[in-house]
Amino acid sequence: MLYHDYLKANWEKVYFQFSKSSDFMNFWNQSLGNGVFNYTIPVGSPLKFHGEELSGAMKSVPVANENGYEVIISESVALGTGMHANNPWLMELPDPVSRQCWENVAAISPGDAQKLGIESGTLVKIAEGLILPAFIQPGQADGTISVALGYGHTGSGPVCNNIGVNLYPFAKLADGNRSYGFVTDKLENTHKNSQLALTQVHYLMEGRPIVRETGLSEYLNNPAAGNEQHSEFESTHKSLYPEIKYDGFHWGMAIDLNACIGCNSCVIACQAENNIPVVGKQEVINRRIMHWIKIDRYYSDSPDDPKVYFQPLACQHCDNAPCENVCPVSATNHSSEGLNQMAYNRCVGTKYCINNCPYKVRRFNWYRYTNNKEFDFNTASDLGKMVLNPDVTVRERGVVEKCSFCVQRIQEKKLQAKLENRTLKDNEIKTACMQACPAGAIVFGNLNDKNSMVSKLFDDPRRYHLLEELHTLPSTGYLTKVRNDEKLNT
Amino acid sequence: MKENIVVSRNFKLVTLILTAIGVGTFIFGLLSNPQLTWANYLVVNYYFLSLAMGGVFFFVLQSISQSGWSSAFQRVSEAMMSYTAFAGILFLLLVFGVNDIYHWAHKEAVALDPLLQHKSPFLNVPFFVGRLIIYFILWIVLIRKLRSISLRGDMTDPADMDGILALFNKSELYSKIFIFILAITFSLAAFDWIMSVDPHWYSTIFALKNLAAAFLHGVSVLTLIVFILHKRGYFPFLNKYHTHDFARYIFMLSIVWGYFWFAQFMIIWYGNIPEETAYYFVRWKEGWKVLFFLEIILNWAIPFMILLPVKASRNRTAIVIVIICLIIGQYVDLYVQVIPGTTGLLRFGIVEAGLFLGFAGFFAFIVATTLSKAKLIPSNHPYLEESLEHRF
Amino acid sequence: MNKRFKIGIFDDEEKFLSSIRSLKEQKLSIHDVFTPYPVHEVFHLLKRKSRLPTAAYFFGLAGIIATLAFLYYTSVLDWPIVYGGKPFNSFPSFIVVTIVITIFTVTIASLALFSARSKLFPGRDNTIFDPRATDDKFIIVVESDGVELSASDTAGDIMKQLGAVEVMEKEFGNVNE
Amino acid sequence: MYNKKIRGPLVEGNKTLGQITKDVILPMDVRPGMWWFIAFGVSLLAALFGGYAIYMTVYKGIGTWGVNNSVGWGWEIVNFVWWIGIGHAGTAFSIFLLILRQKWRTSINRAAEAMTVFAVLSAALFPALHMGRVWLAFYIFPYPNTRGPLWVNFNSPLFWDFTAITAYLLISASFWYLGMLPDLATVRDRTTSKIRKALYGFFSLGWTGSSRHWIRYESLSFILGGIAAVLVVSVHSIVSTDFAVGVEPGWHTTIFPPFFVVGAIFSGFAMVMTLMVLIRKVYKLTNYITDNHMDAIARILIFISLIMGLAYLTEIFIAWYSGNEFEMFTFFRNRITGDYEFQFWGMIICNAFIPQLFWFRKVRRNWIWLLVVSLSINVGMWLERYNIVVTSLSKDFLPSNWVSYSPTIIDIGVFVGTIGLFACGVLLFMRYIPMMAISELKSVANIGSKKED
Repeated sequence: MLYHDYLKANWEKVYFQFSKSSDFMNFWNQSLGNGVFNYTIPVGSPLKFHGEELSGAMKSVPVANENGYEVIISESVALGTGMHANNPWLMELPDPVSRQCWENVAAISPGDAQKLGIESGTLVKIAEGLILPAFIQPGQADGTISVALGYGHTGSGPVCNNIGVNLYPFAKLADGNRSYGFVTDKLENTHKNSQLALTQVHYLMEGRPIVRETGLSEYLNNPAAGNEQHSEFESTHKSLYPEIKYDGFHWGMAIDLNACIGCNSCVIACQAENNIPVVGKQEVINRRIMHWIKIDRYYSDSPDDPKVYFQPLACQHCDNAPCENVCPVSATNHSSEGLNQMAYNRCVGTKYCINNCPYKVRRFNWYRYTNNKEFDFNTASDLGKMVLNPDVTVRERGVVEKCSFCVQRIQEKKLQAKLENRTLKDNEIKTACMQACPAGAIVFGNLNDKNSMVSKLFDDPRRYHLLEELHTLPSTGYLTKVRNDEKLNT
Repeated sequence: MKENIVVSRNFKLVTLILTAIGVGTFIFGLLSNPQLTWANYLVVNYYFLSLAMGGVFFFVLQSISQSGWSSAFQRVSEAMMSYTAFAGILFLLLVFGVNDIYHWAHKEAVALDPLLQHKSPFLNVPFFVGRLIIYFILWIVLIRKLRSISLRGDMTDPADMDGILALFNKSELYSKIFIFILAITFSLAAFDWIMSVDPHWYSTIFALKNLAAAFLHGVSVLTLIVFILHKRGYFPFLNKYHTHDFARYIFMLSIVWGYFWFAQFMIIWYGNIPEETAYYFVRWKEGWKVLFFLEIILNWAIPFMILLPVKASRNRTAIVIVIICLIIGQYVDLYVQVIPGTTGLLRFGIVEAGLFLGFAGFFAFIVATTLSKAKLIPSNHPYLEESLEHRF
Repeated sequence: MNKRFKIGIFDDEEKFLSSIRSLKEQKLSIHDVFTPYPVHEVFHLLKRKSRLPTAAYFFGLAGIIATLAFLYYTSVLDWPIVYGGKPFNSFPSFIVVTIVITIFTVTIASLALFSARSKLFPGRDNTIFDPRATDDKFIIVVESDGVELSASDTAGDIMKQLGAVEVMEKEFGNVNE
Repeated sequence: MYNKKIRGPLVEGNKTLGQITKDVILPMDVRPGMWWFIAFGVSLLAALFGGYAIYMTVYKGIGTWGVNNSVGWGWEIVNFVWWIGIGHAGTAFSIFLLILRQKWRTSINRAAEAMTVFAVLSAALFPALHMGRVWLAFYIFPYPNTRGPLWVNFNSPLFWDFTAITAYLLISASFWYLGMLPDLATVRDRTTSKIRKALYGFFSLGWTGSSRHWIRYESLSFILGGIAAVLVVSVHSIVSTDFAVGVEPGWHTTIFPPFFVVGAIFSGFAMVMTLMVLIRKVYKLTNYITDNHMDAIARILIFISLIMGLAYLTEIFIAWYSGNEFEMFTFFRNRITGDYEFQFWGMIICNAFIPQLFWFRKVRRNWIWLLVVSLSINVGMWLERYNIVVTSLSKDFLPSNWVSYSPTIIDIGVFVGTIGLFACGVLLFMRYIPMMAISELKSVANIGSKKED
């Protein structure tokens, strides 16, 4: 009851003043009932920029000597300061650039790694009491090491306890400022190894036209620049099958690679919406992460100064889906609205569809992830199960699952429109990833409606499909990345 | 038992007239429509080469499996084999037609096409001709070797069992070498001559399919020759068991061919990858579709249906009907493989008919004269006795 | 009802065959012969024929038609589903299934027919005239009941003359044709 | 007409019919030596280990295996294809050699067919086990059901597989059993033990050797033989379509059906050879399984080995010729060189090079060499399936999905278990069933010798 009193007292002190209500208990109960209390903070005088002080602060940052290393302590994209470390979704969310999760690592440059014979996963000693697995990060400057904060909890919950290393003790106070970094003169290879929970192990495109890009001036000259192959493949598409007509809806998704910033919001939104299980570090190491949408990250060839490409990848909902052909029990087939649908109850788990999917976007329930103490994340306890979305089935062990284009949302809005006796509006249905994308990179809609946003994006000369040469006819289109990089044109 | 064949004057006359018609058509065709003529020249030339290769196959397979029943008919396969040398000369003429047949032989086309550039180390005219010459040299040398061993058997003393067996073992050894070399060279040849007509398209089973086709049609023509000779009184010991065995060969090979054909089609149809379907896409348009189905009906469905019951496969008339279907079938098969990638015109006119007749006449002439040059029955073959008194 | 039989036992295939020939010449009816391995000459002499291949041909035909009809019904009429853009009537796929199911049908049906016609099934207890037939002896069985005594004796004599190692007369119950 | 002088006798030692019966039945009558009990014990232990692995798989899930998001099939499918391939030997032996008039097959086909049945049984375990929900395996039956009736997907190679394997198991077992009928009757008529008499009497279905039986028996063998010839080709072709109809590089290739069939016969014959060398050695049956028999199998193996080598070359050549970057990567950078080069070159050496030793007569006549080469072919064929299944999946179209694969102890356990199961089956077969087709041996024992005397 102590904490309850404390919380109440704090609310009375801090928030009650913003409330219109006169009685605190009334305000308290109301806020508790709503679950949220909205208020506006009165804005004071604008903040000023003090350049001199900044350069002073910069000077106080210690500089490493020639053989030493600068250690930068940063917030991780998934966990931030570590406040939400006990959230299994965030714990398993891979870093957008390193594609690694479930612990913090010491990112070092390829040059330094080579010098010291370090490989990704080698345990390195950076300072007294600070031993971390190394991660070779292309693009990292030589002589620098970066490590994420927010790990190494000891009493904060079952998920985050004893995961990774706590970096706060190394963020020392100096001159009243907290210094998120320090200098060390040695990077010691302990010659011990650990396995990193990587969600992607190969980072080059191998010259394949997976993420297509062009430079701005080229794009201005020719909007189809960088995407020449699209028309080429389109012209050679010869099918031996009769064409299938979709009356009514034909759902499609356009992903603008130029807009995507690789933030992973879509991944978490999808996970929350679709009850996707968290599988734990060992299963990530076994390459069995369950995310329905993932953001592939590629580097351009040079590891010293790589360019980074992000590509959100979920089920492409191919109209000629190779996965559908091969399921013996009809568990996956094509809907009349162009969806590649999964009947979980029908699936017996042959995994043939996984193999035959050229995009490898199908996921298999390797173990029972619900009510299983070995996977004590969200769905092993009654409280944890509160995160589940009641509109979406929780999948059984041994069943294949994948992105459904949030079919529950499609059905909901269709039903709503039907009840209201009106046609469905464009953009009325938002898939979870589309809703969460801060950059508006993902657009979902009806391809049969020529005025829908997604149709317009499909008419864009930048549009292409992944692995077009296979004639899988994906319902997901990508838009060529246009770089503001004039060097590309030469 | 008649030991030697005498080729009648009439037969010589007819075949030579047919050959002359062929030559005439060829020259007329070259002047009027070279592309069409060269494409058909390839079809027909390959057609009769495949029959010769079928003869080779029959010979080597019988030696390797030490089959007894067929040894009396060995000379027929030898006669068919001997056509290869002439086919080689006719194939060399093709060099003048490469530009009309093969898209990849055009320098300017290759310059625009990265895929053809990739293939150009293999698909270029000098190497193409070089390979052609190598294939034929290998084939001709081995065929002469086998033939001479076979002829030497006639000279041996019938009582010298060891000598006869030694000869047979030698023949078996060369057969083993030949079948291996044939598998490699004929596969490559099929890629070179037929598959590269559609230079972007590829199929791994293609060579095997054509190999099986050659064997199937070679054996059926061989059977036809045996039956004709029997009718003229040459193979008096030919009984229903021999007939049955020939029929079984045709039956099995037709199934094998159908199997390869279906495997290729089914896998491409199922995968539906444009890179591969482009091939069938063209062959499924309009009139081609008729030929496409005719091909499988003539080469597989009819032989299968007719020869399935044992009774029919001991009945020579039934078998002859099947063989006629197969003779047409092979032409249709090759036509469907070559023409869409060259002229793309679906037609059967003077050029097609004239060339076919010409080659047929020439082939018949060569086979008949070769047959007449040696004893019809290899009298000292170690398994001859098994063959003469063959029982199931 | 018990029946009496004259049984001739041979240890040589040629002698056994010539006995059959001469029994046939004498127009003596042979009940059956038993051999350790199939002797084709016997089938000709006794005019044994099997119509199993014909039956199998029709089983096959029925199998093909039934399978194709079933596939068409399920995939086109009853519950058509689109798989990877393939037509409902995806014939090349059906052919594969048809081949196998037809083979399956023919096998089961032929086995059943064989079992029924030959009266061979688990636990069946057919009359064994002489157990050596499955080892190294060739056996001719001539029915003695219902024929004149002299005929039965002639049969015995012929067999003895032609080299039977043993000729005997025995009585058996429940002999089926 | 068989010419014994040229071709050599099929059965050596001038055996009479009675002696043949005695010789073949002997191992069933005497108590086997210690080696049998030891071998059986070891096999049983292996099978129990497999049982444990299967228990873990079903109890905990496919997660106990080494497979992952990209490589959905691993050891289990490799083993499945391997076993099915071995399971082609018996039928191939009986049928193809019959068609090619190779009379020497008689003394081997029984054991080869027995091997087929046990190998197919071992193989059949895997398609069931690799399902995530094996208890719902009956969904694959196209029967009228309460789910619509929702029928199965007739386009799926797995459905074809299911029908083909069921049919193959049934037919190979009945073909084997049918061949055994007269011999079971022989055992029944010769035994003195009452239990045996009742048991073999029950299983010999009342066989008497009557001419009525023989004629129908021959017709049925003819029908089943013809059917099995088609089936043996179609089963492995269908297994190959599991891969060939997919779009994966290295899988989608038209040569797969015949290539798999030949490979199957290759591994099957090699396994027959392994087994025959051992049986011959242990039971001293050299008069029946003569040196000429082993010689003949060895010659066939060389021949098939060359075909295999040619098929590998064709695949590699077309991979280059196609100019398809995915194909080229799979072949040149993931098989010939790269992470899986060991498996690739192992396959080439074991399948295409080592069998060439059989060109030497000394090798063909030495049982240790025969054993070594035949085992190496079996290893090679296993590696070939590994190459096909794993390398294509591990690095396919999108580099972001590239992963590597390694098996777990459970994967290994299941494999060891099936080997144990197979060995147990073969050992029981050697103990309780006539190892060679007695009636067929009798029919060829004196072939060709009569007329010459």
